[in-house]
Amino acid sequence: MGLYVSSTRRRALAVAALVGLCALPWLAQAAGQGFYVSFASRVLIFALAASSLNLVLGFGGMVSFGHAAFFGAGAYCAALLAGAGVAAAPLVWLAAFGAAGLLALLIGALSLRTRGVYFIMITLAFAQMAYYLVVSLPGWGGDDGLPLSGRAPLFGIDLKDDTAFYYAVLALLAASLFAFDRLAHARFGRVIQGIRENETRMEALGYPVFAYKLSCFALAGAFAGLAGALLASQSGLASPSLLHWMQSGTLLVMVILGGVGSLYGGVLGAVLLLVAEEVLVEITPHWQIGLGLALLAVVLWAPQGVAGLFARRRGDD
Amino acid sequence: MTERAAPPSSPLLDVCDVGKHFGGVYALNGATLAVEAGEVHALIGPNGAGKTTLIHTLSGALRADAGRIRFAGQEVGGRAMHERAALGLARSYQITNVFARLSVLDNVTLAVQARTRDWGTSFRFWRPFARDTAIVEEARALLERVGLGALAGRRAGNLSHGEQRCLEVALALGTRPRLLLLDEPMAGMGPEESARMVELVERLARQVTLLLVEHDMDAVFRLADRISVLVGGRVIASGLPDEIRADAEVRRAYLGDEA
Amino acid sequence: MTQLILEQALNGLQFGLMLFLLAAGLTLVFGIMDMINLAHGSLYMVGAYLAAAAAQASGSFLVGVGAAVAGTALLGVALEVSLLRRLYARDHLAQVLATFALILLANEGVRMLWGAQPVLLNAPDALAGPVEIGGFFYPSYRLLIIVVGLAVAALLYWVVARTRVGMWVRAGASNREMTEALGVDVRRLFTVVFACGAGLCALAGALLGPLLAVQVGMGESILILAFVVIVIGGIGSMRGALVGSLLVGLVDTLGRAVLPSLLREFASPEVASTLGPALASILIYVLMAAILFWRPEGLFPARA
Amino acid sequence: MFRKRLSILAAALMLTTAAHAADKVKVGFLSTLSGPGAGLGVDIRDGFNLALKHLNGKFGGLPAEVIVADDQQKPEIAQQATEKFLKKDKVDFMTGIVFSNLMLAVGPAVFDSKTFFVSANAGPSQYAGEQCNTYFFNVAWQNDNLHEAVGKYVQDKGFNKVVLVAPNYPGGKDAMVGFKRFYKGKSSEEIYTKLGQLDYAAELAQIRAQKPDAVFFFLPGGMGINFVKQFVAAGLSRDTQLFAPGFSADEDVIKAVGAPMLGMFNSSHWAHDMDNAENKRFVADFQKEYGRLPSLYASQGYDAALLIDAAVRDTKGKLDDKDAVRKALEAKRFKSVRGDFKFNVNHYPVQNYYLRVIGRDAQGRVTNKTMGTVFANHADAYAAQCKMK
Repeated sequence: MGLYVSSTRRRALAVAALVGLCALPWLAQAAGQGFYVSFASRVLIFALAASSLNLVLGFGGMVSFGHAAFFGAGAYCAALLAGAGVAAAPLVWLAAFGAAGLLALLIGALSLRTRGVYFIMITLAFAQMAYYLVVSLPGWGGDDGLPLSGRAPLFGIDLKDDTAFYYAVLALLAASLFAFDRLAHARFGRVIQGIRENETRMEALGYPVFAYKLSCFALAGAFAGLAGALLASQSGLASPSLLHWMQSGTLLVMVILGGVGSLYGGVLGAVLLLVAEEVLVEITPHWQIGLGLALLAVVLWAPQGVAGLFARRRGDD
Repeated sequence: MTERAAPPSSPLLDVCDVGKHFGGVYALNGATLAVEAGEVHALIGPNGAGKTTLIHTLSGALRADAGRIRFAGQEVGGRAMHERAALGLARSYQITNVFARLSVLDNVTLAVQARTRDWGTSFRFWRPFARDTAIVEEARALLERVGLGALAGRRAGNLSHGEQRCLEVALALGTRPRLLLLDEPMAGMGPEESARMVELVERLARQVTLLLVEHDMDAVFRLADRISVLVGGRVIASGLPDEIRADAEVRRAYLGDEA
Repeated sequence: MTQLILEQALNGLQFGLMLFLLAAGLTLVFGIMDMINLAHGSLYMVGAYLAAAAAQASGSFLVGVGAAVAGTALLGVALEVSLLRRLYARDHLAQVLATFALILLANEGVRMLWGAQPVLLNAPDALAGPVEIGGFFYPSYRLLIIVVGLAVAALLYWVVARTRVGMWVRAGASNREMTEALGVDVRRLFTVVFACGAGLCALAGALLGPLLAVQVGMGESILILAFVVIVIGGIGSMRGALVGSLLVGLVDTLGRAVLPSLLREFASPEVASTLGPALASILIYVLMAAILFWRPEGLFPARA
Repeated sequence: MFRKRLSILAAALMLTTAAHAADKVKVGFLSTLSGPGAGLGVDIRDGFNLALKHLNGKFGGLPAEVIVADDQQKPEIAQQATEKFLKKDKVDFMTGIVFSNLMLAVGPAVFDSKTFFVSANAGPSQYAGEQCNTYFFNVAWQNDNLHEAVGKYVQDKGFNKVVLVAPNYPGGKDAMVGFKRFYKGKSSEEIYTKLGQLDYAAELAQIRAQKPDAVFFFLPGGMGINFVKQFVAAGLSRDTQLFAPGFSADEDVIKAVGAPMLGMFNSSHWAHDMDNAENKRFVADFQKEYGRLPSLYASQGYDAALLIDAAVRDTKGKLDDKDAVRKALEAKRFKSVRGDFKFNVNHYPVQNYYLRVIGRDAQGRVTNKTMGTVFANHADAYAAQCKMK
């Protein structure tokens, strides 16, 4: 895997996909299936969460098994703010972004001292700690989570309308992906990819590796927090299961499925996993068998994820 | 960069009584060494003498247990590897340690980009690197200098061994160090490749102070201004090549078997 | 109070020993093959279901346990030979994805065979009541679990420390390449280790079945605890797995018991009994984070 | 602009069609069908299906379409399934939820969409009091009620050192409040466990240390099964009397635990030995159909289906006329298997509560026997706070 370069072809595909996604609510309404607008919002939110994980995992090379902690932190932040009467979506998003980022900064500062498997495990441990804390804090709803009444408006736009909310989510996802693309092509992105490739060498070249990794970790956590806040308003609930380790695992699976270190890997993985779930559920109650087999097939025959299947072989790779 | 003026007499690198042990085994046992600015200083010694450990200790990959290391008038013994590198203390690796999956050019741009004193910080999240044309130009120029100009687009892992050794040196040079620790640059090379490397090092010697660890005695005596001999974790002699060649203790401990 | 602590300590010991059965296999798989196996918990679940099915069919709990251990060990061999073997050389991400897929397959397979509702597995009637030890009553079944757990731990210790196979296993965990160079067939060794690990999982599942419930998803919650144990103990170390298990079992159980009463000194009873268990469940993660912070390789690092 | 005009047009069309009868009745049945709480959901489902069978697959003469979903006892899963029911399947009624926390999680969305929820179990205090809702009906009880009945009995029998055990969720809190409303003695300890917890070693040690006369526990489903087994295995049953609401001592638990439960007192608003024609038919057919005795959950599922059937019949299938449907539901024109009951202003039942004891019946089976009435025509404590709009 070289340094990330987004090809014109891939950019064109992304723009085409964006146009298609813009038309989706209209199509769904025309087909009398408004439900799918709400479902699509959910998919896009998970796409954002998975993409943020891809930033640490694919670009930074840090296998974080605790990303759900930041996802959940954003959700709880949104729910708490809603409870406190904050009624402006941008404020909620910003707060969730910041709070999750701060949490990631703290967890990262402690976890990034370890390497390899131990890093995987310590991030997992911190996420579990966050999970049990959230469940136990009085007034945070315990196992039931914190419900949100309604969605805060965005500059006068009522997001309670599923279509408006969908467009808000789509805009945020597109903006985030654009930011990730800039990041990957900026000096910072090159440095974290260099660290992924050869940490000691980067250190020997004079880069303060720890600081770069920590910044990347915190930034990714912040974006996951944004996704969490969106999910909380989408579903009207900040649920502790958002912080559970299975959620971290699901996000990991999305990224690996889509393509590690590919800008759209997270999006692709989230869409594939959630749509496959939705389709399989309609076909058979034992849909998990199908999903499990599909994932195994990806591991054995598409090691670069689905994005890897599309990518053309480049240069002398 | 803050550069406190060092008295003219003080060496660029001043290593004093450095010790390092692993478990109960001493790899370095009071090693003392001085590298003057501008010189090519060779470090020789039999296998297991502690040469690589010393390089690791100087670069910051390992922390010394005892002694002090001054570089450019500053105590650096407690500093992290990246801090020492930022001060101008660069190293190459004995076992090739490049970014195998990146292109040759990307390898070197990462090294050049590391020089924050010239380019500013790399905590830049938004501005595309593509606009930093000066960095890329410098990297290309550097590749020309080490003879890899034609291979800039190749994946580093696909280079031949000799080419990778050259890239290794280019990476270290990219940071424009004041002192370059070259750990066996000729390791594993054939005679032809070695000859080219010797030429490269000769050219380098005009621009940067070198501390050279090498087994190839012909190369050492051809390149070095001064030589230190490390035996059993301790520098037993330090001087001009002729003095070293004549030193009885060195002959007994080291050259004796070979010469 | 002392009696409460004593009883809780026994409970912690019982819980810790069951964790050890899971952690023992996991730590070797992890240590020798550097393989993250998220599906280890699924073997535990499958073992419990097999035990319940066999016990119901035969009417004997003992037969159930035996069938579960044998059946799951065989399943482990099949899994190792057909799939896991291909994953050793892959990175941790591929292993996470593949074994996550295995969790889904196992859960759904069990649901298809036995339904979504929990299956009942009863302890033998003879062990349904309490026994008196040291002046108080303790459930005889839990006591049996403790005895079995201790016996298995002793057996494993003997195998790993005293036998040739055990020596290979230890060597494999500390340096696989070197062990291969010495002429040990690490592939076959690993199949055996994996089968034993699966059997131990099944034993834990069968023994815990009557105390908990035999249900889909039972493996996921306990898997994380097993991971915590082996990370605390040091990946690849049998001794570490034992110490880690007992530590986690005791800290968790005693924490649950003591924290609420401690908290009651400062807060209302309701808050105390709400916060207590949750804080106690954090306790083991705090312990793990602290240990990793000061000893990043765990208490007993297996690798040199 | 265009969209808006379109939707106004659609609304106008809706109004004109409002008086037309539906051609079928869609019911979204969401319940806990997997995990430790699954036994309850399965019983409700089976009771509901038995009623549907008795009704020849029709509600009020219209073909019934029942879509079943499993909430896995998780609020977010319940929400997602509910969203699907409301927005995709566009159901006319919802029912089935077992656990109050899930009810509270999905309630707002259901009521917002003006869909009637006929609860066959969950009866949270919130929806009985200030948050009572036009669209919420409960055919079972308010959560506190069965606990109140046990509390009164324990009080009357003169126990005065009781430990209370309940899971940490709204239903569990209602249980403690309900018990203590009529029990005035010392509750030496209130233990909240994790919902879904299965190993009670720590709690039992705590109880042993307290040495109470009696333990009152509310642990529905698999939780209760494990608690009773472990309680007996720990030897605590020797000097401590166990009390429970009917939820933790019904046929599902008895079947799993067996003889150790003999002699345990519990409360219920229904029992399988109640003497009325509807109940006899229900119990007999349930056993024939599913090969086990029905539990109170099954009876509630059965009644929920009958209530929906009565409402559809009363409104002649005009389910878009929400006001008419509400009135028909409030009128409750069906015969419940528990005998008679009527709805309070908050749409919760006013009914009798009985004391049962677990013993052996004529065939030697371990089962519940009705002992007597604890409360007659008992209403919940929250109805006064309900201002139904």
